[in-house]
Amino acid sequence: MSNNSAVVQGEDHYLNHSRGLMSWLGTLDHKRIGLMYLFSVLLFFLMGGVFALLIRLELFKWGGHNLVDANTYNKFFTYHGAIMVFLVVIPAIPAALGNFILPIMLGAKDVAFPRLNLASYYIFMTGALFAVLALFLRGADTGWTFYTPYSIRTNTTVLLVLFGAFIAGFSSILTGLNFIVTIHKLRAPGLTWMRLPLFCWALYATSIIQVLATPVLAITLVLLCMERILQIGIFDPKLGGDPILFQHFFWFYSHPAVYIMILPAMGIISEIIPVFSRKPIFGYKAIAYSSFGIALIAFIVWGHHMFVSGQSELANFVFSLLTMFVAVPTGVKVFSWVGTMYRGSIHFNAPMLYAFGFLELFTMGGLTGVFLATLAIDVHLTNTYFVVAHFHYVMVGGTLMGLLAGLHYWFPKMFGRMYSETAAKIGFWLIVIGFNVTFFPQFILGAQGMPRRYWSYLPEFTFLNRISTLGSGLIGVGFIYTAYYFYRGMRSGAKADANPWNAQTLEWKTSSPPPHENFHETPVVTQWPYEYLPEDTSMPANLR
Amino acid sequence: MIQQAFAGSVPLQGTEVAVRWDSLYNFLVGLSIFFFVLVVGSILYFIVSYKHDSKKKTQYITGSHLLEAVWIAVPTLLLMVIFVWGYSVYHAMTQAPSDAYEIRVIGKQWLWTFQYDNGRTTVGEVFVPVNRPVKLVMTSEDVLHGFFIPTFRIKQDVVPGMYSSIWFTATVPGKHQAYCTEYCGTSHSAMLAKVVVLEDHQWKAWNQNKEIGPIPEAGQPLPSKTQVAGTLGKKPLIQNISLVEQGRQVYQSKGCVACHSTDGTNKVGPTHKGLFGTQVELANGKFVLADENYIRNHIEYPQANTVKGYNPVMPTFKGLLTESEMNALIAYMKSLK
Amino acid sequence: MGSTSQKHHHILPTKTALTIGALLLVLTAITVWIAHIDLGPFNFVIATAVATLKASLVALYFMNLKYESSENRMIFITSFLFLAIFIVLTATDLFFRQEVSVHGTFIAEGSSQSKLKKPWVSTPELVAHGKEIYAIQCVACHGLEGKGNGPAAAALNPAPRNFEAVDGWKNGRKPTMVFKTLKEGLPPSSMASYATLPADDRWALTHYVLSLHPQVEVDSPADFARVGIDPNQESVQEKEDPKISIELAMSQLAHAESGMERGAHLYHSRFEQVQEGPFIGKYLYQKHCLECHGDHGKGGIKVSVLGVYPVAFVATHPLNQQSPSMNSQEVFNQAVIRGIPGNLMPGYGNLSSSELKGLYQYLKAENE
Amino acid sequence: MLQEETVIHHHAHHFTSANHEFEAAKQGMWIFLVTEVLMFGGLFVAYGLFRGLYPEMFHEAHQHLAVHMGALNTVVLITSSLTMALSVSSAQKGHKVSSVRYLVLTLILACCFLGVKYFEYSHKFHDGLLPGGFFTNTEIKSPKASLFFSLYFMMTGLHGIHVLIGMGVISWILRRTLRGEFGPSYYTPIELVGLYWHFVDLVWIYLFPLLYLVG
Repeated sequence: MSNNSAVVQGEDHYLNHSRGLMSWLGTLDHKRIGLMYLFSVLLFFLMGGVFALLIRLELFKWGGHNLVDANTYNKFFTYHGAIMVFLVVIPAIPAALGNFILPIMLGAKDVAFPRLNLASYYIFMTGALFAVLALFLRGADTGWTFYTPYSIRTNTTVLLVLFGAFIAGFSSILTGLNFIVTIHKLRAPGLTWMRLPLFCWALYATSIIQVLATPVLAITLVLLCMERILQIGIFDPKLGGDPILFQHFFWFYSHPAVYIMILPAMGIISEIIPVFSRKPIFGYKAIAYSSFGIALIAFIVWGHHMFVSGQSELANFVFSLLTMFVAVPTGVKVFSWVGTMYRGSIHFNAPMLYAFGFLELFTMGGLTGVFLATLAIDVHLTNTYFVVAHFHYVMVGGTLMGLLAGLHYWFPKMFGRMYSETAAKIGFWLIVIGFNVTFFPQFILGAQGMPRRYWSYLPEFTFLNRISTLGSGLIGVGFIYTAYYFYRGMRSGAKADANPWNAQTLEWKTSSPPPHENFHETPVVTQWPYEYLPEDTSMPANLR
Repeated sequence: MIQQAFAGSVPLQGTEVAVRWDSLYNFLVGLSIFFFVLVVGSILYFIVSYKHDSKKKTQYITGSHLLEAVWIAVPTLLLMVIFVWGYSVYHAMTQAPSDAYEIRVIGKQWLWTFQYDNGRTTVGEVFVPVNRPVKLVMTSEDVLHGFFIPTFRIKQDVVPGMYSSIWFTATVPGKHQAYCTEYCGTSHSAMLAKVVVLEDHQWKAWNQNKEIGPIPEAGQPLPSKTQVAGTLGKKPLIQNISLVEQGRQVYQSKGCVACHSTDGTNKVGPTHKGLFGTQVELANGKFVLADENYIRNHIEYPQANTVKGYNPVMPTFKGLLTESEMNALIAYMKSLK
Repeated sequence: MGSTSQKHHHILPTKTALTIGALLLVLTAITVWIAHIDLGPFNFVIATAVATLKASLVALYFMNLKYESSENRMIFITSFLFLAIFIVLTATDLFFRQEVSVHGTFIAEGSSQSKLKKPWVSTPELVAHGKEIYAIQCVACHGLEGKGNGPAAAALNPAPRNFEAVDGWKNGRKPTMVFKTLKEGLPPSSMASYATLPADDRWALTHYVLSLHPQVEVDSPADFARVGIDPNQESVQEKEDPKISIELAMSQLAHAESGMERGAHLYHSRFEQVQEGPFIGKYLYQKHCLECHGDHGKGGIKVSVLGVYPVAFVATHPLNQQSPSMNSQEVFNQAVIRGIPGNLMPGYGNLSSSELKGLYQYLKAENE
Repeated sequence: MLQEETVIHHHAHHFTSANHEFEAAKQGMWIFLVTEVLMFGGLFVAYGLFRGLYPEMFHEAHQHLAVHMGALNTVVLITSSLTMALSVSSAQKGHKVSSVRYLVLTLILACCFLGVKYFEYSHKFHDGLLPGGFFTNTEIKSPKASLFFSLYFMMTGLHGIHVLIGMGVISWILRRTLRGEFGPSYYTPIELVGLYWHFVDLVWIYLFPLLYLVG
């Protein structure tokens, strides 16, 4: 291990560089901030997950009244949605993994504005605090979409949740701003644009969306708060406003937000597949540019959420047409990943397994997306369980698989120890099988016409709902098991090498875990990060 | 039950547009299966063929412009075909013929009200003629709702302050299920309706306020007497069943279940279990005996009879229930011990 | 470290700054000046163009964008690009929504056929009946004496007709033409269609407003032909235009809480009320009327709701002895059941006759 | 003018030079302005759409705004933008005294702006020209005029909040200038605050014709 030779075990690294609670809470080190994000996000994931299980339990039997009453159920799905979207999937990869990895990948000592970085963490937590506070008051029952006029009329504490989401939005903006400047200004010598790892490209595209779209969410939420406080009436038909305009405002942010969630995951997959196939990435430029293609198209397709909302037929025509083009850059990525495996030397470590999981689930999510982009088909399927299944395949199958792949991939770098490979495989199968059992039946339920956000359903839907509930239990077990073996790995896993996967991006050129300033000497880059030569097929982690 | 769950992943075809919809849907399903097998199949093939072997070398490939051009061009072409096809079906769904029979629909938390040209009004059930274009002109009194008939493959949000419309030509007589598909609060999942497609003679009779006899669920034969007793209350009014059973069906179809329960739990309104014969405290502090007169009076003048502890949100059903429906309903509520 | 490396940075010369500042002030003066000249839609174009020019000056010189790196310039311009996407794509919805219209003989059915014999001939009874209806339906705009100076007239352009003048009647002063005006309204003016009134009432109104000026005009056979009336027949078979506006239909619907059967049953509820008059009257008043007419029918409350959409304000009528709609039970019933089009008074067609009686009695008792 | 003493500024460890740090900070500020454009942009979009839908209403409602007040505020804000620009260039040249003078002038002008706004707002309150549900004015005949005033208060209100924030950061910069922290070698904060203040001016340049001069 030539890279590792300089680092003596037990040497100073970012985890033991300084000690005590305050050294974490007041840290400016992007790695520590990344970890704080990670654990906060996982905490919120647990909360969102509990709500998901409660929802599924309520739906175990038809007719309602299985666990809770309708009002409580409505709060459950609102909380599940709002927590998962605003507090989990949006920050999960950029703010947690991205914060940790991006500067190291660029060969920088930190992000461009470390103080701002810490501030955005606390802004995020403040937003989360407000949203969670509402839980202990009267909750919120609007669904995470806050559609007017219901969100104006309901007497639940929507205001607090709106305020929380508004604040958390600023955290997202500031992270994006920080990343863009970091990528522009802090690349190591020799790291030209065309040598940038694809994860950085993905984060770059993501940051652009965060910076351009999130302010619109901010103003939308402010206007909605003002509807409730000052009755401004812009979205309230009683006062002459237009409730459909609210949907435009909301989806102008929330559709691009879907790509805030998925693009970084795609970046992670683009990193993992060449490493574990021991082959250069197929079509580097195409993948890099397609990230930008997706980011751009993200902004011109929001109306496909509103095909039956009462918007004009012209708008439906335009948005359906534009939406079709999302599939093109997405297809380019998927085909390029598959192409990368061709004539490779494939290692089956957990990160690669999760990358396969991603490909399977995301392909299904993507293909069913074409159904929903097609005007006539969407009329029947929208607002049914088909949509629920579709976006879970994309968000869980995409973002969460990407997050888990990335966590396994960078686990040795973050904590300097390995997790148990066998345990990871068991966890993988639990989660993937559980996921398919939970959500595949929902496609059929949706096609049969079961609407979403239903507390009670008609008896003919019982069987598939039961299967779905059972599957959700399996996912739950899978995640608890994963948390367990991660914890074991952090406490007592085998010591990790600096570069256990024999990968070529810059984060593997420093010790595991990295020192406080990431590199002892500023690295100089001389080649692109996917230079896997034909004989370079072995992987230290698999040689033990 | 399993059979029921998988017997066709889409509901029966209740309109002509549903037939067109299904062919496009099936095309998409086929296409998706093809691409899914292509992607996952090649992954599996590569996994098996190129599993790590320390003796084998990899091949240094960084891309192929030809392949990239192919997998940009082919999906783009296919997507354009899908778009044009999808739009043409959609266009057929939205452009109502000018001679369509019009019905006014009002959504309100959590009831559907339908008004007809002949002056009749129905709640929870909309009566339409078979094989004749029908246009629903819809608005909402409070928040967003969505009107969705799966068997017709149509759906449209109902927006307060503006009017939206959908149309259909039903081809299958019988009762079709309709749902509210835009989240509207507490009893969103109970905001159901039945689309009753009538044969010509039934339609004529219904228009003249005459009895039209039992109507089966769409695509199913009329249930026999014994079946009725064992099923779940989604069956039509049948004259030769008991008054209580009729009342139970009224209770379901007129939307009482949206706010009231029969199992002792209080929802938006109080439960009706064991209500009959008890003293009820009203919001104005008065106590009244829950007898036949009170029930009738409450249904017709709910605002004056709001029960203490509940909000005065119940709409009046005055004029929406026939005398026989009212009697059946009272009989049913008496039976809820 | 801490070098003087910022010296490459462009520094705005004081002279340039002052020039730009002066230019901005001049441009401000120009916009204000141009706004006072009416150029139609070009006012907006010029105002926005000048604003953009000013904004560009601020951005280029004060914000130094002219000497900024192309990276930063692109970043700033991108924001406007995405704003343009936002507004253009949203506009494809808001400005292109389909209009929904409704056909059918909804509401008007059953009330449109005249039962009078030769209704185009004025009789004292008709004029008297017309006066009653006029007091409810027309005074708001045309005024008590028909001078076109009612309380709502000030806001209307063109001003409401002065029935005491002979000239300028849009459809002329022949009975059939006035009847036609009542039926169809005079779009785009504020004169609404009163097709929802029974045809007899419209004939009565016709004769009443014509009686306000002594000059009499008589219909020629051509006039009759134009409205499809055969003057040799005893009664009129009016050809009903089957179209009414969806707004009217829907607002009527929205107010009909129970959806009582309409049309032929407009006047007679099938369900007779068992409760006693004053009690139900008070209850109904509190439920339906209190919000707009205030305690004891004293009126004068500003109301801002018509249907669900437009916001406008009207002070409500007092419901006391002077109120024309309180003249008799019949007049009262008509006003309550139909509402008063053009005013904000919605119709309450679902009230039964005993409920109406109760309501009327209650109001009478309150004002004694 | 006196040349102030050169200030030594140490740049953060992850930058290679002070200029590197300055360029990064400035780019960060530009990106922040982008988010501001889009945030205000939401309101401008709502304005554009409602104006397109109800042109007569906008025309009638805007007559109840005081054009002379709006024009006065435009002049005030443009002048303050000029003084801000002069303050920044003075700081860059190292002229501390004139930089301070211009900053104080900018602050005074900002106060004037808010003062004028205060009179405008209280006049609107008095006339019942309030947003949405609180609208009680009876002079305006067009329906939905409350929407115009909702937009008016939202847009000028959000802008007013930005002016307040701007006054806060200008005071902060003033304090640091007085302490002699800026000079030709380090003036990043004052330049960034300058950018922010010009942006606030820029928003008003559009608000004025859109709200007060509806054609």
